[in-house]
Amino acid sequence: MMTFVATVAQALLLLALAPLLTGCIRNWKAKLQNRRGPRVWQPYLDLLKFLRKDMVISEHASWIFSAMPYVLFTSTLLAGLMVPLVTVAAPLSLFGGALAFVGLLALGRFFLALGGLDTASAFGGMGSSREMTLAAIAEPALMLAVFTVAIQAGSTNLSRVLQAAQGPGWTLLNPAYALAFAALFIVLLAETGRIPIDNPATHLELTMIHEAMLLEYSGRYLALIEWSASIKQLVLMALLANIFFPAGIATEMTPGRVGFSLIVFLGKLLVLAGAVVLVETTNAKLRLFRVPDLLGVAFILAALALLSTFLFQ
Amino acid sequence: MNHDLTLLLIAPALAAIVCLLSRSRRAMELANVLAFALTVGLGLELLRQVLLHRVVSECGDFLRADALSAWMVLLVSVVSLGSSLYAVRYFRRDLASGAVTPGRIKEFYVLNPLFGGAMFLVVLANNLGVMWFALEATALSSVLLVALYNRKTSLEAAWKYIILGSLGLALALFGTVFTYAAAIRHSATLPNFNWSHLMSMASQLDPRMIRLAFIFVLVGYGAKAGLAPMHTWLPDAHSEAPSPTSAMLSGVSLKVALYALLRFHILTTACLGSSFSRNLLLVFGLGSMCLAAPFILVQTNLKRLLAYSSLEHIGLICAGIGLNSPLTIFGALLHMGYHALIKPVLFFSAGNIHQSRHTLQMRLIGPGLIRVLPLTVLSMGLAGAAVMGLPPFGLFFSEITVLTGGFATGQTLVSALLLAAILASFCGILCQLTRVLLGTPRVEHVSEPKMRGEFIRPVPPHSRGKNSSSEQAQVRQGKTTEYTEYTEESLGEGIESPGGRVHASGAHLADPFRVLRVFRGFPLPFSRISRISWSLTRFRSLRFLGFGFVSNFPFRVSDLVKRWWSRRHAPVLDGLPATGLMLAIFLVFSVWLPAPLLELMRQAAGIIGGGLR
Amino acid sequence: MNSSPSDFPSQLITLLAAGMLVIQLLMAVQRMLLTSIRLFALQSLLFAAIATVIAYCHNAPEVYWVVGLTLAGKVCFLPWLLNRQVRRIGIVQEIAPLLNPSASMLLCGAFTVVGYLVARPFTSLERLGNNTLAVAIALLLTGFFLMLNRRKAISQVLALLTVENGAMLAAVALTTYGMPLVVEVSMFFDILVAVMVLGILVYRIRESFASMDLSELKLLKG
Amino acid sequence: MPDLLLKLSLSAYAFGIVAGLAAARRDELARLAGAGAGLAAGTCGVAAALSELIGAPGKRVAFNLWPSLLPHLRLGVRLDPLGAYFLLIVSALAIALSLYSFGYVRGFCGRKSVGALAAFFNGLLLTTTLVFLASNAFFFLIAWELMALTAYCLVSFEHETKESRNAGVLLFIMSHLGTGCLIAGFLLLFQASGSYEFESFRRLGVHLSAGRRDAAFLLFLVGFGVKAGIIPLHIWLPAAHPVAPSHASALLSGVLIKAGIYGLTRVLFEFLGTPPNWWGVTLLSIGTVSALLGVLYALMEHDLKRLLAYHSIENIGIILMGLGAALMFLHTHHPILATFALIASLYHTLNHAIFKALLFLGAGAVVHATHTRNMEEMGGLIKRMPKTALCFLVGAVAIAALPPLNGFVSEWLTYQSLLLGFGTTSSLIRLMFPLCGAMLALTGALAAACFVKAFGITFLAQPRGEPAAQAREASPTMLAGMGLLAAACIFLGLFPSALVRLLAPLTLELTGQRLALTSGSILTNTRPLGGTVSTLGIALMGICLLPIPLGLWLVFARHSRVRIGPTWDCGLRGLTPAMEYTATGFSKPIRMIFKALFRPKREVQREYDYSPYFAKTLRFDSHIEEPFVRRLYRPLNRAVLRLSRRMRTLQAGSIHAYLIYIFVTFLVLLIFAL
Repeated sequence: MMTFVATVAQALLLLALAPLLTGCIRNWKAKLQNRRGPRVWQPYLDLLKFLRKDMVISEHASWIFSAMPYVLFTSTLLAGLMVPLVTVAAPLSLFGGALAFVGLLALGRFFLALGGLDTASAFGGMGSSREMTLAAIAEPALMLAVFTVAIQAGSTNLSRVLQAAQGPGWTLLNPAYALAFAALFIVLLAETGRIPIDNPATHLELTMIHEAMLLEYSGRYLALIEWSASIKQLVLMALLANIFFPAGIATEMTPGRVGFSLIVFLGKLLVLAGAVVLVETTNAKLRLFRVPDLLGVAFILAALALLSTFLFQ
Repeated sequence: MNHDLTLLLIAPALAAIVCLLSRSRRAMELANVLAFALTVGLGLELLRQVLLHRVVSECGDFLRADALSAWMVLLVSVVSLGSSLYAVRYFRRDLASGAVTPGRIKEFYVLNPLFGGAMFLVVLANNLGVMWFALEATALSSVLLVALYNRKTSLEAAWKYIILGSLGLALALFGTVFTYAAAIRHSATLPNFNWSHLMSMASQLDPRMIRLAFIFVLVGYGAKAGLAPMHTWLPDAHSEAPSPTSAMLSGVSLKVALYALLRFHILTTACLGSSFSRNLLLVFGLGSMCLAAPFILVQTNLKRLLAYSSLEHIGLICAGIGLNSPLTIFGALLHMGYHALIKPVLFFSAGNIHQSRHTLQMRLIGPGLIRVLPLTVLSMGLAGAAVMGLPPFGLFFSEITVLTGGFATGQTLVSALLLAAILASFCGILCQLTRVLLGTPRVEHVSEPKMRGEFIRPVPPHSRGKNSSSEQAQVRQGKTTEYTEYTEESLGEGIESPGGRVHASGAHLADPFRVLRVFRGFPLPFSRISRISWSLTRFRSLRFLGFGFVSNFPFRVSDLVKRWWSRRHAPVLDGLPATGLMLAIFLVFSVWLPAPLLELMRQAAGIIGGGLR
Repeated sequence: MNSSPSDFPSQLITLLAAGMLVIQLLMAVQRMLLTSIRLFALQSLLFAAIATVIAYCHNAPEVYWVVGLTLAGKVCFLPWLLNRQVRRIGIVQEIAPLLNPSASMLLCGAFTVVGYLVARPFTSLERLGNNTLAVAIALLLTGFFLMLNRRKAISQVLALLTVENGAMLAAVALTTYGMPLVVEVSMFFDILVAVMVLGILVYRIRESFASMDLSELKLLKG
Repeated sequence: MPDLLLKLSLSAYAFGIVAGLAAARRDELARLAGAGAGLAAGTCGVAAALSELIGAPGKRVAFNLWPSLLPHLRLGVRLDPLGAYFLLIVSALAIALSLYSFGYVRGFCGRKSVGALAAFFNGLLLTTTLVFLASNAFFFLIAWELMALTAYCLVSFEHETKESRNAGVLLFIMSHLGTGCLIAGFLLLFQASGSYEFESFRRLGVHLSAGRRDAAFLLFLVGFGVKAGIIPLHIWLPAAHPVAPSHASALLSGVLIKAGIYGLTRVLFEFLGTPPNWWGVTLLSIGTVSALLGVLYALMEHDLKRLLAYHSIENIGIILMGLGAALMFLHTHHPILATFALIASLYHTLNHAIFKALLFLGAGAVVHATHTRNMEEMGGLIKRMPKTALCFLVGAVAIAALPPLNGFVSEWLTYQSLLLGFGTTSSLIRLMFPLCGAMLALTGALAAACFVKAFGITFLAQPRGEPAAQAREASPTMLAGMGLLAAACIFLGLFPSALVRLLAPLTLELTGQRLALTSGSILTNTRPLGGTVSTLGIALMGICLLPIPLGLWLVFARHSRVRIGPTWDCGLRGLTPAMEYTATGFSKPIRMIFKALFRPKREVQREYDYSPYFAKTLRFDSHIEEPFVRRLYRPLNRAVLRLSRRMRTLQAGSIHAYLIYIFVTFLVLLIFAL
């Protein structure tokens, strides 16, 4: 029962919080660029608008096209349920740890890319191609960073990792963690389609990655896709925030602890969002074939993190 | 009193005399086949007796058979029977196509049993001098067989064969003399030159003399057995001889020479201890195997390819004996048997291919032979797989046995080399055969020439003309040089496809009796059928003249008969029965080795291995 | 019944054997085919003489068989046969060796030395004459060389026959009485048939190739 | 009981061979006989395997197939857990493939001999089964060679094309060289044990000297590695697998290469004893390299079946990673971890067999319908072959290791075993584990990319060619075969506990451990709470979450309408298939990123009238040659041929030369040997 409640609660939290985070980032970014920018809750309104709109579906599309938003949405949400947000115990942590998390995100991406290819448009194919490529080269860095953490904790189960982090052995200044964090941060940028890897705001065809795949989507499908993109961003940020800065997270399920933890969690998210915004405003988008270099850096960082666990143990 | 061994020698000799005197080709064929069938029976009887008494001797120990001899007798008789069976149809076709004259065929039928008989004498003679004589006799009787076609190339091959072979035999004669000298040292009187006697006094022989003798014999008989680097005549002779003779040469003649070498090896080992002669055998065996592989890989002539494969196998047998453990010797003997059975199949198939394609150049035969001669390709493929050493064919078992023996006695490195050489030639044969047998033919050639339908049916003259003109047109176009070359050759011989069938049947049209002659040798019912159908086809030729109604009824019947026959026997190609027979024997023995044979081989291995188990 | 090397028959045998070797060397430098055939006949005659000496001195009547066969076969019949063949085919008489005479002479000398070296350990085993075995091996080696050095088919046959002579000499030298009779007879028979078969081949080759030059027999390669 | 079932199964295959050959002239009959025999045999085989794996450990099934031919040869068959597991794989595939073949071989009717195909196919199944069942090395080698022979027959079945002839020869030669190594390896063992029986080889490693043991390991690694298709011994695999008829390709990729895995497992875990560390390291490295390079080369392919063949290399790599890790654990005396890694690799073995077979069958159906293997000429097939597409999609998701299907489960196990390995040793070697894990992640992600490409280009968008536009759905039996395999993918994904339980007797035999890795539907690694996953949970939860988006639809979008419109074409006059993204285009970024590895050769030809910007025609040709072929095999091949040709001049035709050979030999012998 408790699990059920926790699951529903976390799902609601994810659904509710994700657009807000997106809104914040957009708003702050505009502010940093001396624009007024959209309101923070603009994404909610966008979603509502999309949900209500009519849809235009390409004549070449097959059922893959229609199934994709649902698969993407569900798998992202599922992944989100495996990550501890405000309590150490994530609702579905027994159903899968970091590996299942990565796998579920990959499942969503797989269908996203298929959806991009389905409409016979050159842009969709281009987007799919690039998305899969970048995801592929981001993957080793992601995994290596996850492994570093998992090896320290002795488990790939994220709740278990956090529990281990509550113990006395954990230090903020562990060089392994710092390096792994840096690596994961770069991966976060790549996975969420942020500058310098992808520009979420562009609609210039030849530079698009994520957006190119969505070009043929409209109406409620688009809403689901956008929403799941937000959720993914939230979940990844939560992962970063909670694993590397586990302070303040609730270890018991008392309302007080949970409430406190929620506030700390929001704070951590906002700080991370700020970091993302800073990176976005201070950098220009990389050429596509420069991106592997950046992700390579991430991989090296993760490998160094691993090496340092070996050196400093 | 038994006259088994004597009969073994008399039967082929008698056959040769009959052939010499007879004028009927059918009688000659029959004499050959019967003689060798008789020897097979005698061989089996010999097997029984040897298993009973271990040693059978006759004519006052002049002829002596132990397990090793009995094993060789069996091989020689079976292979000779196979090739004399094959020869029947082979030469009929050759005759029909004009490749040989009746005189030459007679030559074959006279010399072939002599060849076989001489081999029997080699393996049965107790006296080493007589053994030498018999080997010389095998060389002399087979050299004219090699030259049978009287082409430039076959004459050349025969010359090389006889010169190198005789030279080898001259060396072997020295060796034989030395052996005798080694024996004479301790006896005041003329000693007995029988092998069995020498063996009994092996420890008293002069070791240095025996050593010298073995070197002479090794080079001498080694040349006859085709051990590298004395093997150079082998690919020439094997590729130029008519296929039945190639089969005999490759299947047994090499092994018979090796047998002679083995007798000396046994003697030397008994006299000197094991390492001297076995090491030499090992070196030469390995050398032959290693030398064969590259030649196989880049060979262009089908029969030469087979010859080099024989070189490889004889090397393996030799090396197996050189490894000198009970298991390797047993394996080598087994290998001898399997190789003797399978090589004829390959040469028979090659003969079929040669007769229908009129070339042995593999790039002209292939690719896509499977479309043209499916059954021949089947037998060739199966035999090829066997000769490559694939299971479930026997050669795999014998090879593994040899290797196992080698490893078991700790001769790891040498055995590994052996294995590598086997692998190398496998690659070569596989590449070559695939290239030839599979694929799509470049030009559609004759289909598998069936005996009846094709030869009997007359072709209207106008279609004849058309065919040949189209053929000429093809020649003129001549897309690739290879193709042009091929057709020109075929034109030159005047019996070649695509018009080949037409040419042949045209000739028959002109000379119906010739056709009858072609079929004369068949078992009675069939020849009658062919005769009947010939007479009916003459009616059909009337139909071309506008008298269709006359022949309408009888023709239905003849067609029915023909159709029935062709359904039952259509795949029966010339020479295929013998090929199939040999293949069947091989396959049966591959999956089932009767206990007496095993026992025989074990005994023979015991003889070679001396004191070994 | 070892004869001491110094007694007369032995010396005679040694002399005759040396004669055989000399004839062999002469054949090596001989340019004319018919002369070569005659030289061969002479060599065989010398061999027959050796056999006669043995038969006479050692009281071995069965060796007369060898003498008879040699005389009939090698001294008379085979030279006649070859002679006839040469005339019938009309071969050019010139042998045209591959190496020039002085070089081949030198090489033959070397081979003779090799023969002596090889035979040295076995001198004690010889029953007749001095170094007859060495002569036999030298005959073999030079015969071998003769085969190598000749372009003409018939001259190769001749060389082969001299090698056989060497073998006979070895047999006689090492065993006193030669090989058992059955072996001797079959050897003789073999050689006879061999030469006949070779003759047939030579004839056919001559017909097909329009020459007797063996260096033209190079169709089969690889 | 398993005794009888096994005999039934073997005789059914044999019947299939005989019937196929007997009915060579009657296509329909041969089709029926071949498929029926395979089906029956597969069913019996599955039953036999299951009864061995589940049933109480009683007497082992062991009998002689044929009375002994030679004294030292016994054609013995024995069913032990390891053999039973692989028997399960081959039999399970036999069922699906036979079903499929019934519909599939219709395409050969009248064109090729269906009877021969049926015979070869059943022959391959039979020989593969015998490989897994052989109880001594001699029989094993026989079955092994026969397997190669039948595989050759199948690969060269359409021997009219040069491609398939060459592929057959390459397959056979490589395989035979491997067999040579195996023969040598087994003979080394034979030297120590004096018998060919596998029973006598057990734990033989302790009796061997270190050098011999290492030599044996290397020989077996090469011998089995060739069959398994490890890099760099893999070159035959992408050549041979695509050209065979598709159900045969499925068998080749699904089972045949697993024979290599079977052999390695048998030899390494049963015979050679506690391994030195470098064995495991070698295996792990080879596995990683094979996995990575396999998938990279797969990405560059636009021949659908070749692509799948390269993926086989990748998956073999993944399997080998598990095996290598297990060996390293054995070295450090962690039998439980070794068992875990072994389970991971064996699980993946079965999984790969199933989804690769499924994918090959799907590809076969596509090729059957479109008459081309080139993906660039396909497209839009999902509308014409919806069921095939669905099955292919299941296979694609499974092979891309996406949850909740079976590929994910076994890769999860592999990851876990690699992670667990980190703690087993304190030397620098342990860094290998996570690094290999990262490479595995890269492999997995690239595989996902590759299957997006494979599925997307083949099935989605508009047809790129006329045949694709005219394609028709596969026949019911073909669909049934694929459906079975797709169901198996889902089952093995959702219920890993079933298989893990099956593996228990096997691991008990090989490592002496029996692991219960599951509690309920949750799969855990060896440590309590060290890592857990429940694919069933994920799937159920996913279904539970599905109401959310659907509910959103119901709440907000009930009244919205759906219009069908053209795809946006930048305002041009209409979209043509030529504007679609191609397979080559799709993989271009990866080709660029890994340029150093691929060294692509490109050739662009353009024709233009007056300005280079307005090209009239453009021809772009890009191809990739594997470095192993270019650097290793081709030079080697050339060198061998050159040497052979040079050797050939020895046989110069001159009789004088021949005389000299003899003379020199003779003199040398006289002088040296006397």
